[in-house]
Amino acid sequence: MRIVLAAVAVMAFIAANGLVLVYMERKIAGHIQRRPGPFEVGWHGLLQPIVDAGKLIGKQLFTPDGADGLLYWLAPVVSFVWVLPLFIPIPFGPQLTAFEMDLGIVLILAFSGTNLLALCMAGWGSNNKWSLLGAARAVAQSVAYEIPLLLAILAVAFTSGTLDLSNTVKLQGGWPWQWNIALQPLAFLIYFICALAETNRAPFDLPEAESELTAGFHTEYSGMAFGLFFLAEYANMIVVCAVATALFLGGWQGPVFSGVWWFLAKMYALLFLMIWLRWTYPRVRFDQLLNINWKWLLPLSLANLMLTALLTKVF
Amino acid sequence: MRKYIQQLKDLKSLIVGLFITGDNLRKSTVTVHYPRQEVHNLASFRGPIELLPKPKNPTQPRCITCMMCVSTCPSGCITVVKHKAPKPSAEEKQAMAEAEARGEKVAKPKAPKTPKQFLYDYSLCSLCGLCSEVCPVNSIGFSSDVYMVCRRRSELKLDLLARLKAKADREGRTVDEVA
Amino acid sequence: MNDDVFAGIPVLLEARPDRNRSGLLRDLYLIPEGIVPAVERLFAAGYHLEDISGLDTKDGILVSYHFDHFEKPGRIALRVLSPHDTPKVPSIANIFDGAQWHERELSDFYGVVFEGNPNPTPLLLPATDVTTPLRKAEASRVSLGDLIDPGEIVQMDPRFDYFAPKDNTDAESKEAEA
Amino acid sequence: MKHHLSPEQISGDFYSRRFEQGPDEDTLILNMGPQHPSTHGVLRIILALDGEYIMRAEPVLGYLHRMHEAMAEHRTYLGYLPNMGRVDYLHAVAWNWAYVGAVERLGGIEVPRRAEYIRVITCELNRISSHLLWWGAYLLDLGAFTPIMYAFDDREIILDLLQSVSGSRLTYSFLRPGGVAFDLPDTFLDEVKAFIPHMRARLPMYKALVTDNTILRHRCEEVGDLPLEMCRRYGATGPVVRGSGMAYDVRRAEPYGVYPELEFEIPTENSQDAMGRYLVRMGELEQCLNILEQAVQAIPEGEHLIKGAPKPRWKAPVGETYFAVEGARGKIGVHLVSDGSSTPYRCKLRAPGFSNLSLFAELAEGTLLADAVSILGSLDLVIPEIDR
Repeated sequence: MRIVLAAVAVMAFIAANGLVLVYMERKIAGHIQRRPGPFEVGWHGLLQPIVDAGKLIGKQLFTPDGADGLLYWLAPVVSFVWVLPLFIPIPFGPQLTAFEMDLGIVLILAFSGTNLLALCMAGWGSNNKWSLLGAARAVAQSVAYEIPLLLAILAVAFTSGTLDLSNTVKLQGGWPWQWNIALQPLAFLIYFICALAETNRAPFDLPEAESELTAGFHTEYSGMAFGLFFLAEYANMIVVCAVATALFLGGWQGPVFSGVWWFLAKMYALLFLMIWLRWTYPRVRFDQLLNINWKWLLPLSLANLMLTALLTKVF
Repeated sequence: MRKYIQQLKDLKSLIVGLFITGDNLRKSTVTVHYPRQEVHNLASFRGPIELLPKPKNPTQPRCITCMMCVSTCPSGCITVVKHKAPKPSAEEKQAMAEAEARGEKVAKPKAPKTPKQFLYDYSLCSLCGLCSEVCPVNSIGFSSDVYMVCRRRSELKLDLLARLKAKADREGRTVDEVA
Repeated sequence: MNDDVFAGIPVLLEARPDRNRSGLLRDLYLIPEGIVPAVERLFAAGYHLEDISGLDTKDGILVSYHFDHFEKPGRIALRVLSPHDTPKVPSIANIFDGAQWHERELSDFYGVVFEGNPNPTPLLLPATDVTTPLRKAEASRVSLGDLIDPGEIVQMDPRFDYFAPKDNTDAESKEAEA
Repeated sequence: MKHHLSPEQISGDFYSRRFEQGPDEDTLILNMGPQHPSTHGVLRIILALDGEYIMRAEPVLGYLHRMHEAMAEHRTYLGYLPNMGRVDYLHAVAWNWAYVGAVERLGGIEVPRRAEYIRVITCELNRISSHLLWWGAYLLDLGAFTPIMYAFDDREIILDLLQSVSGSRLTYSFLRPGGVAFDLPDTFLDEVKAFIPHMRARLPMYKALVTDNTILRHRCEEVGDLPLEMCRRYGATGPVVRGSGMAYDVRRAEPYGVYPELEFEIPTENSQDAMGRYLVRMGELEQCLNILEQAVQAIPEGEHLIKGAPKPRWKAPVGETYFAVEGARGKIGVHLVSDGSSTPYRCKLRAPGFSNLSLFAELAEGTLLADAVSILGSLDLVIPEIDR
């Protein structure tokens, strides 16, 4: 019963936040570029994302010539459906967790890798060379960045001694210096960079780099099939920011009073940062992307982990 | 090793970039919000050509149908139709014949110099302004109409005489008023 | 300094046109076989190719190569006259790689065949298009001597008599025009 | 997987026949364009890829070919002027100038000094606007979305200025043999004087946001290594050759107009890569402002169009001429031949982008797909100019 309720709640949460994020992204992009962004539909364009969604739903679904129908249509569904379990262990508030589990972090790490499969299927199934190149990039990028991401999280798990997200939050205090980010600033940095790469956000948006690969893996998708990829990307963004909030930023705990609002505020602050980064930087090149990972992030996260292990053993 | 330190130092530029975009995020927008605001410099825009009226009659163009503009236009977008000379009535013909018989010089009725039709195909025009430069009576000018829209190409074939009249009507100017 | 550049290359006509009017420093008319060695000399002398222009005249299709120098500016024009029915000119694309496209463009527009062009595909016109849009109708062609004022003629091959002084009436009428 | 495509369709069209499948089955033949976001219009490049490495590239042109050169032979000398703004819509004034200059050279027409200064001012303003658009579009190619909006913010001021002179915002055709069609409006010079410090104040922001950005530097440095010798083989000019260390600028090499009276430097970079070409253009923005500053001070009073300037039926004297100007992309040349009638006998247009693009095939070989995009952007291509 709780699972069903949770699934419905998570779906609603993703949809609602997707709409908010679309609006937020476009408004922030607009104002960074000294223009108002969406303005015409509703007050200050507030209804724009709903209209966008309506447009996407209304569009024709189109299968390209020579596409592998099964893979092609399964890909967006897989991409979206496998985001849902990621929300299960996230502690939005003291009581507001879909399903408390001891190994919540492991669940998230396990399922976050599957999004890659969807991109792969989309790239191969589209029978489009751009899509294929995008998928190839996505695989290399995701596999590479998963490792430092994992090591960064592991460092936090060492310090707090638990893989349960709720417990991790409870072990932190309300004030910023009591958060894990104060203990593990490097891990947070590595985690955040890896999170950008894992969610294919600029400056690491190579799988869908539109000036190089037209639109990467979703070149051929139209209508709601594209919409699902889109929604999954935003859902993934929410997940990585929520996990970062729980692991590093004290979760629902905040100064003076605690609660779900603190969680959402911190999560949206991180989302804002992600959007801000996207509208500031150029895109890195593919070999540079991998160099950043193998030459910087991986050694740093390993060193950080070793140091953490040593310190936890000593103290 | 120095290379790596340099790469770390270069990361500062990323922070600087964030501050610049953040600064712009804070500032007000610079775009002109079209239906609510308009740009201020429409007057200097040289849009589709228009006929300029005679100083005393806002519905009549200064045009003397010399056809200079028609022959000059590089894309052939102007068509001017002249008035035909009025046919003399039977009595006039008789009078003319009599006069000719008397050996007098007969002045045949002349066509009015004003154009009968002045057609302009805006879809072909490249707004070079040569027509307005060659016009001996300065009858062609540029309108500053930036908001012209149309649904099909045929709507861009404009009757400039009608537009001149419409403009005079719109501005409420009549012959009497000017006189 | 340039005097040695073309030494030994058969030149049909060499002229020094009025630079202020024509924009050219030197002007050489070559036989088709002479173009490759001449361009090789220019390449060695540090020139770059500006463009290759065509001109349809009564006497044939005139292919003009314009060269300029980055450090010692002064435009040199090399020209080859080619008959209308079988316009063939040796390609210089193996010396100046940039010439490949210019030659392909000229093949499109005039139907000139550049022998030895590594990729003689139509460049700007569709592959199926066989028209040569810049060739003029027989009647509207003008002879070379009536189009180009060679300026001071340095040397001239007697076979190449397009710019040879004509009868006086022609010159007089030109003066009257001026 | 089902294939409804016939073998002919799979093997591609006429232009890709040189890319037929060889013994190496891993080679991916990719059509980049004619509808691709970073080919700036309708350029098509056939690529043979090994992974993401480009083994061979071949540009296919002609998707925007309008045969401007044939149009010249059917229009009067003045009637051909509006075509010039359409050849390269980003630096229309320079193309106007190249053509008008050729006609003036042919006809021996004097130009009043005020008109020469008006030409310099508008041409340099137009050059700034062209470089700003290139800058924004190049960063779009590299994945940064915001700079183009800042560039357009400044470009808008220039367009307003040029509109107040010429009445149009993009395809200016207000130069005339013997001067310019319209005199400057009264407030124009003051507005230019106000614009110069504004633009100067913006340049450091551009530098901090983009030029110094380490991601951009990594995308441009050591990408598209273009030795000077190769520039020469392909006839590259403009910022491309200056980015390879050669201070070649038609304004100095073959002075025209009043440029000999104006002081400016020719920015060059010795790095010979995409960053070099980038920095040359950024340096040129500053130099354009320097020229503008001098020109608005030095502009004399007087007539803007010489008396007896060619009328539409004007007949050019017999002869041929070649006139070159420095456009934003390089040397613009007009080769004009007259048979004494009122229409040009032949008008050959030398587009700088044509030569600059021709070296792309060699330059892109062995680079990554992403580098090819960076190289393509650094050449600053305007396809209508290349196809004409």
